[in-house]
Amino acid sequence: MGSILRKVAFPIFLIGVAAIIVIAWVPALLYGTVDSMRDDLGRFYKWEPRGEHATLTLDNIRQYLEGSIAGQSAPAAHIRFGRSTAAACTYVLWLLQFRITRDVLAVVGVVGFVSLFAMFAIWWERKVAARMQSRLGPMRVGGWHGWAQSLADGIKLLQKEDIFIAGADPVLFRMAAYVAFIPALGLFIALPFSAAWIARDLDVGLIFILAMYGVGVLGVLIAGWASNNKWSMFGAMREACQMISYEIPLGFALLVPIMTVGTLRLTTIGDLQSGGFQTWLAFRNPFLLAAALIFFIAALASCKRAPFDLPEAESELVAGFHTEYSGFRWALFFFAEYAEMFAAGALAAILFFGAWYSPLPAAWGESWRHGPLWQQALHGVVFSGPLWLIGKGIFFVYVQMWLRWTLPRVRLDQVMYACVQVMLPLAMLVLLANTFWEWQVRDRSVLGTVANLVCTAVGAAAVLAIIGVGLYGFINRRRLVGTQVVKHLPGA
Amino acid sequence: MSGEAIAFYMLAVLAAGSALGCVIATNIVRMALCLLGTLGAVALLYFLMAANFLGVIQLIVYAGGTLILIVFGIMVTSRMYGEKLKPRRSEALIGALVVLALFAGLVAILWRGPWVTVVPTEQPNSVAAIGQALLGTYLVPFELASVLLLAVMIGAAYLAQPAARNGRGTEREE
Amino acid sequence: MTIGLTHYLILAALLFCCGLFVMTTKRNAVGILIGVELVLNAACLNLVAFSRYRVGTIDGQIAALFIIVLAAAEAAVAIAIFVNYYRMLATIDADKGDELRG
Amino acid sequence: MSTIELLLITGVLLPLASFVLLAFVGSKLGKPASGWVAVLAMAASCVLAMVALVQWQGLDAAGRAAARSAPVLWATLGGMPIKFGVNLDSLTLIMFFMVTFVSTWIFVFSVGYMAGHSDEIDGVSKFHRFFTYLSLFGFSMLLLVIADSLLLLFIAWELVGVCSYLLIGYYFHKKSASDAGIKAFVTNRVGDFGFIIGLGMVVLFLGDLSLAGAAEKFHHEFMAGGPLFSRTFCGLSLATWMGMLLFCGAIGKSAQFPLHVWLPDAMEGPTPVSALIHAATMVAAGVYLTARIFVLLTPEAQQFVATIGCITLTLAALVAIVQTDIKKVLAYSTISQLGYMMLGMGVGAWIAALFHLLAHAFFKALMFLGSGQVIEGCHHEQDMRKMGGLIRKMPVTAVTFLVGVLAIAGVGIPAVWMPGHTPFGLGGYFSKDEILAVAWHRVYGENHGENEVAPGAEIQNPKSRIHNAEAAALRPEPRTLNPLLFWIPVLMAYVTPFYMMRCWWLTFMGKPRDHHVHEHAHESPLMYVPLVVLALGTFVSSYYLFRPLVAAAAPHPFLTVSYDGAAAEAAEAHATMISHGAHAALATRVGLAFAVGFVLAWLIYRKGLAVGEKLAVALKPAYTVLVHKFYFDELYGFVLIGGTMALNAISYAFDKFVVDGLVNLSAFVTERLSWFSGMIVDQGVVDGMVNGVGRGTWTLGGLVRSPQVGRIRNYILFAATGVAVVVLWIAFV
Repeated sequence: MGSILRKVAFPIFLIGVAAIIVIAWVPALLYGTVDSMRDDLGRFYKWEPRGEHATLTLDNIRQYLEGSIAGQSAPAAHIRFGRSTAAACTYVLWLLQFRITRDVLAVVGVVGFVSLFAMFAIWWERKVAARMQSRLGPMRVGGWHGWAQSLADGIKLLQKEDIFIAGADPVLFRMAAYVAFIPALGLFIALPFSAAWIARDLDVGLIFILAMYGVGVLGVLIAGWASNNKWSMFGAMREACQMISYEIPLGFALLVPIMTVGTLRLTTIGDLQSGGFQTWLAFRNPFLLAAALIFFIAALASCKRAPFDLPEAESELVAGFHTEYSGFRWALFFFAEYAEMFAAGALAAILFFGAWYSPLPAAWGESWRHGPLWQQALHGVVFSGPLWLIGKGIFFVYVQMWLRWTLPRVRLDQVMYACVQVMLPLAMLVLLANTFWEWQVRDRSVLGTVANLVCTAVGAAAVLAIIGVGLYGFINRRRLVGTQVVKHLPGA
Repeated sequence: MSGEAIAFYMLAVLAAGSALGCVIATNIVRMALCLLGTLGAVALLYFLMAANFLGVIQLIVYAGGTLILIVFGIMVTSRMYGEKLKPRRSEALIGALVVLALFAGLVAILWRGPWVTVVPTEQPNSVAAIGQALLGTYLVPFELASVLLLAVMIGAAYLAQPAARNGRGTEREE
Repeated sequence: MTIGLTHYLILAALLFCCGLFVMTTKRNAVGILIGVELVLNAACLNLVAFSRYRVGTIDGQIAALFIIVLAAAEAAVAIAIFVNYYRMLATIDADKGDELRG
Repeated sequence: MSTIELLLITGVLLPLASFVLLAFVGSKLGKPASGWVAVLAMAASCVLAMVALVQWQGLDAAGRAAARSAPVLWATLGGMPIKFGVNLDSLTLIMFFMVTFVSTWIFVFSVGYMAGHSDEIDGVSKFHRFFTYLSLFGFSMLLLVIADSLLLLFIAWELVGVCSYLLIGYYFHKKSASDAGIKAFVTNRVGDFGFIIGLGMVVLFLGDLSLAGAAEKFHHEFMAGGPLFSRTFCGLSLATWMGMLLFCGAIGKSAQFPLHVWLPDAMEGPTPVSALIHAATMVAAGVYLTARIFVLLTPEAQQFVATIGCITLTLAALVAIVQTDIKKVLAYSTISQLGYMMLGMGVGAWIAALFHLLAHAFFKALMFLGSGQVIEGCHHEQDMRKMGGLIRKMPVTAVTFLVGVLAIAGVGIPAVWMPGHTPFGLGGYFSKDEILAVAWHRVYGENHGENEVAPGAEIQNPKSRIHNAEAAALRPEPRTLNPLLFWIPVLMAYVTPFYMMRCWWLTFMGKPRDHHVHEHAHESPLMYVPLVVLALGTFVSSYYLFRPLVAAAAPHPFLTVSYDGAAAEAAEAHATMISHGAHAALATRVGLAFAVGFVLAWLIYRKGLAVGEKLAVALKPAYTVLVHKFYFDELYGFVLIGGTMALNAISYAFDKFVVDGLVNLSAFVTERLSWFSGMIVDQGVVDGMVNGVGRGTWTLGGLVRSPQVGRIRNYILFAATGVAVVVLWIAFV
């Protein structure tokens, strides 16, 4: 049994990932179908859609699909439906035209993504930690590299006793976990996974996300207070200090790309970077690169990740604000943390590192975008799409983990010093300098081009260096992993 | 009932409920939590009124800044099992009477008045419009606000520092 | 009936009255501050509602923006004062500060 | 943005960068390094200024016009656009160069000067702080120079005021120093108050804060006879008032009568600060401002300026005679020279006044640094009575100081004795005498006809021709000036050499009067290098370098099209003509002033202090008045502080007698009335009622009083009750 499982574990993992992607993709395709159906119906049948409120009837849809099958009208979103699928799809399409349906789907998607991602990230964090310490980490549950470890842990946590402290404030203790978790989910309302993959394309999306980060602190604060535990309280106070302070350099660092592009709408910011690697905002001028760095450090502090993990410093405060929590509520805090980590990484990618675009110019793949289904899928993989954003986000999450297991924790006064005396002046200076740069140095000017090229080269070198180091590590993994565990490596 | 109405009533119930929670709660941190509910609901109401920027600012400044400051203040000054600070019953009664009378009066006025209203129009780019207004028509208040914030920063830092350094002397108490 | 100005105004009036009541009955100084925030929120809501349904410009939003900024400033100073108050009187009970002398 | 503008802006931003750097990491850079950072920034600015100046000299009129770019819109205030830009003309460039050059060398001097000071407070050196402030000052002053709008100018104006305050009070642990800082600041506020009102009038009547725009609007207003000219207040037109109010700022900053009291006290600051800010640059900013708003001054306002200048120069020169503190002498001489500049502005000697400003900057900075060297060398002894004979210990200082004295005294060889009327002399000779020459021209000069009256009259520009008539109507003509405004400055031109020579002689010549001071006296190279450079500068800063540049910037009255080119050439030709002609006439009157003054000083002080003291006894009343600086401090103390007290007393008396009296009277009447009614109405019934009411009131009062004990919540409740009543009233009644 065990040997069989070990053999099929990797395929199961892969199939699972692929299935998730497909499951997410199908509704998106159907969305597109409904939207283009509206347009087409308007065009072919002199049917005037009255803005957003125009509803398609079932008959409309049926008629349209049949027309599409008969080749009378242009195929919607290049999907050709068979006769049997068309009948089934009619109802789905009818439902999908309503905003509320889409919202429900978006919420389901976001919750699903966050929980899946948190599970993945916890597993991965353990693997990263282990490898940094020349261990293997979870290897058994699920077979291939213990991929189901988090799933098992989750099930365990769900059935664990929800311990409630006698001296705690009953309402606040219970509420705190939700107050921490809901904003972390709320982040994803405005976070675009690609130009179309977004629950609400707010014109103030960026600050909305920032605001959600801010509100999330309250949960931690209340958790610390309600636990009626000195260490929890200290953790909460530290969190409040740190969070409020680091929001300022964070905001300043965000102002730099905002001033450069002149919008707060994240989809617009992303679309401005569609022209390939050298158009990514971080490589536009040196100050944006510096701003990206400041943003990342400040975001690290905002997510209370090491080396800024003072609120939960396990060696000083036991576990800080979540000392007294157990079971599902405890898991909620972790879900929130990993969601915020991903959002920070994704935000860094959107603002500075090409959003959902690949390093290739998106214009090259323009014909694929409107081609048949397989070309669209290929376009999503090669040029732009949510997979790119998630990939970049995961990369930045990985960097956060890497830092956590590399750097020692800093003291609180050092944290505050770094914020007020170093990051803040630096961020202000960068903002000022970028303002002058954007004001005086034109994009097409010699200086602008040179700066762009230099920054691009630096970025490319960094990427290549990371890839190179990774490859080196992979090739030499038997030598690097340590003598005790080498025989447990897969394939040994 | 339109979607807007449903949203409004839900948010209104949330806002009013949280506000009433503030009134009823005796625990000060619970009051703060209720305030969070009101603030959030009002922010969403701003979204409903197409004042996106304001809603976000409400969230970031009020919920993310002011409220945390308040909770912070509570943590410094209150104990969970300290004395319960309750008003005298007569005080509460008088207060309730006055406030109810006020509410009744306000509702009566509001209900009666036929408000001359305009059809709401969506600003194409409200963030830009607000920016223009802040740095144009409202430049002077804007600058005054920044000066005020500076003064507040200095004042708060001065007020909150340890008492020994308040005076001009260099001796340290505590 | 469509949602109009009156709805918002009545909601704001309710928030205002709640805030006022909180201000009058809570003995914890921070509680009074919370009441003030409620009242200010009600005022902001009114301003935005008027600016949307009555005037049709963004001026009300700007005023609300200023209120939010000032409220933040006011809270910062108030908390600083409360901390000092607590340091002096070892309580946060607003009624204890009735001596009217330093 | 043209290259020259870019150079200037970079030059302005360099000290700012230095300021920011020092403000953040100054304490880490430590003692000499932070000073050198400031020096480096300023020196770089100076180099940029030189490059800009050279480029500018190479341009013709058209090129100069092209180098000026349109100002940038900064904000729109109530419909009025606020634009900032660089006011690019010769005056800006030469001022910029002067400020950066003098500053650079004073910064160098400061590194040496401050290094010898124990400047630790609570164990932290504040050496870097000095250079932080100096850098900020450099930035503000340069911003002031390049400002093209009154608003930007005002901002820079206030910034230099702040720097001055910070630097005067640099030794803030010394009570006198911090008091002096506050005094300077508050006195300047008085002047700036007028300035702000003037700015308000500019906004109100002209609606444009840019210098050029305001001048143009002013002209239109004059042509149209708008409210600015048609309305009067106290017999003077509003335009005159506007000019006078704007000039108030200059009165404060340039330490003119009656706001001159702060400058002598400002000598509490470190000596380099006195040299840079309170002699060479900042105080001269008042003159610069007057030069910039010159086109907004009506003849009456100019008369006002000239009068103020004349009073100032007289008072200061007389007080300087009796001062014994070396820095105070220099301070009063500064005030006196600033008075000359203002006089020059007032009588229309625009070029001469600015020329004097530039020349003065060099030699006064030189003398202040020399005094700093002396003070430093003598271990912080500032009393000249304890010095003497220092020339043997400090030869370089003594000689360079003498150069400054000669320059301020106006040593030169009058042109009449030179072949071809080619004058030769030190800076002060040309500049001060030119001011006097123009004044002479205004008092006794020949009227050459309408077209030759004002500077820049023979202008080729057709547009200006049109305006000549109005210009003449508004410009003062010859033989219109009060002769006193010529003769008093001439008299004081005799006094100047006297007190300067007195100062030099007492310090450097004669026998050492205090051996303790004398023995330890020494010079340090870091400090005398700047002295030598500035002394050379004083030689060079003469007629041939500065004057043409200043003259090139001369404004034609109400002609804003071009500050350069034809207008300037004509203006210069005219001014030169006046000055040549007048010099001949003045040579006999003023030319030998320096000789008379020097000889007199030498006669009195060659044997030390004895003769001087005898004279002081002989002229006791005059001496007392002078030593007490004309009792200005006492007067202000009496008028302002006493006045406030008197106002208090009056208010108190009014309150006590009139208000209380009325209250008492009404009470008395009421009492009588009630007594009367009480006698008539049945006592029992009334008693019962009254007692009932009284008791009720008592109870009610108790009820009302009980919450009135400082409980904030109850106050809120009362307010809420009031609001509720009003709302209910509106709702249901």
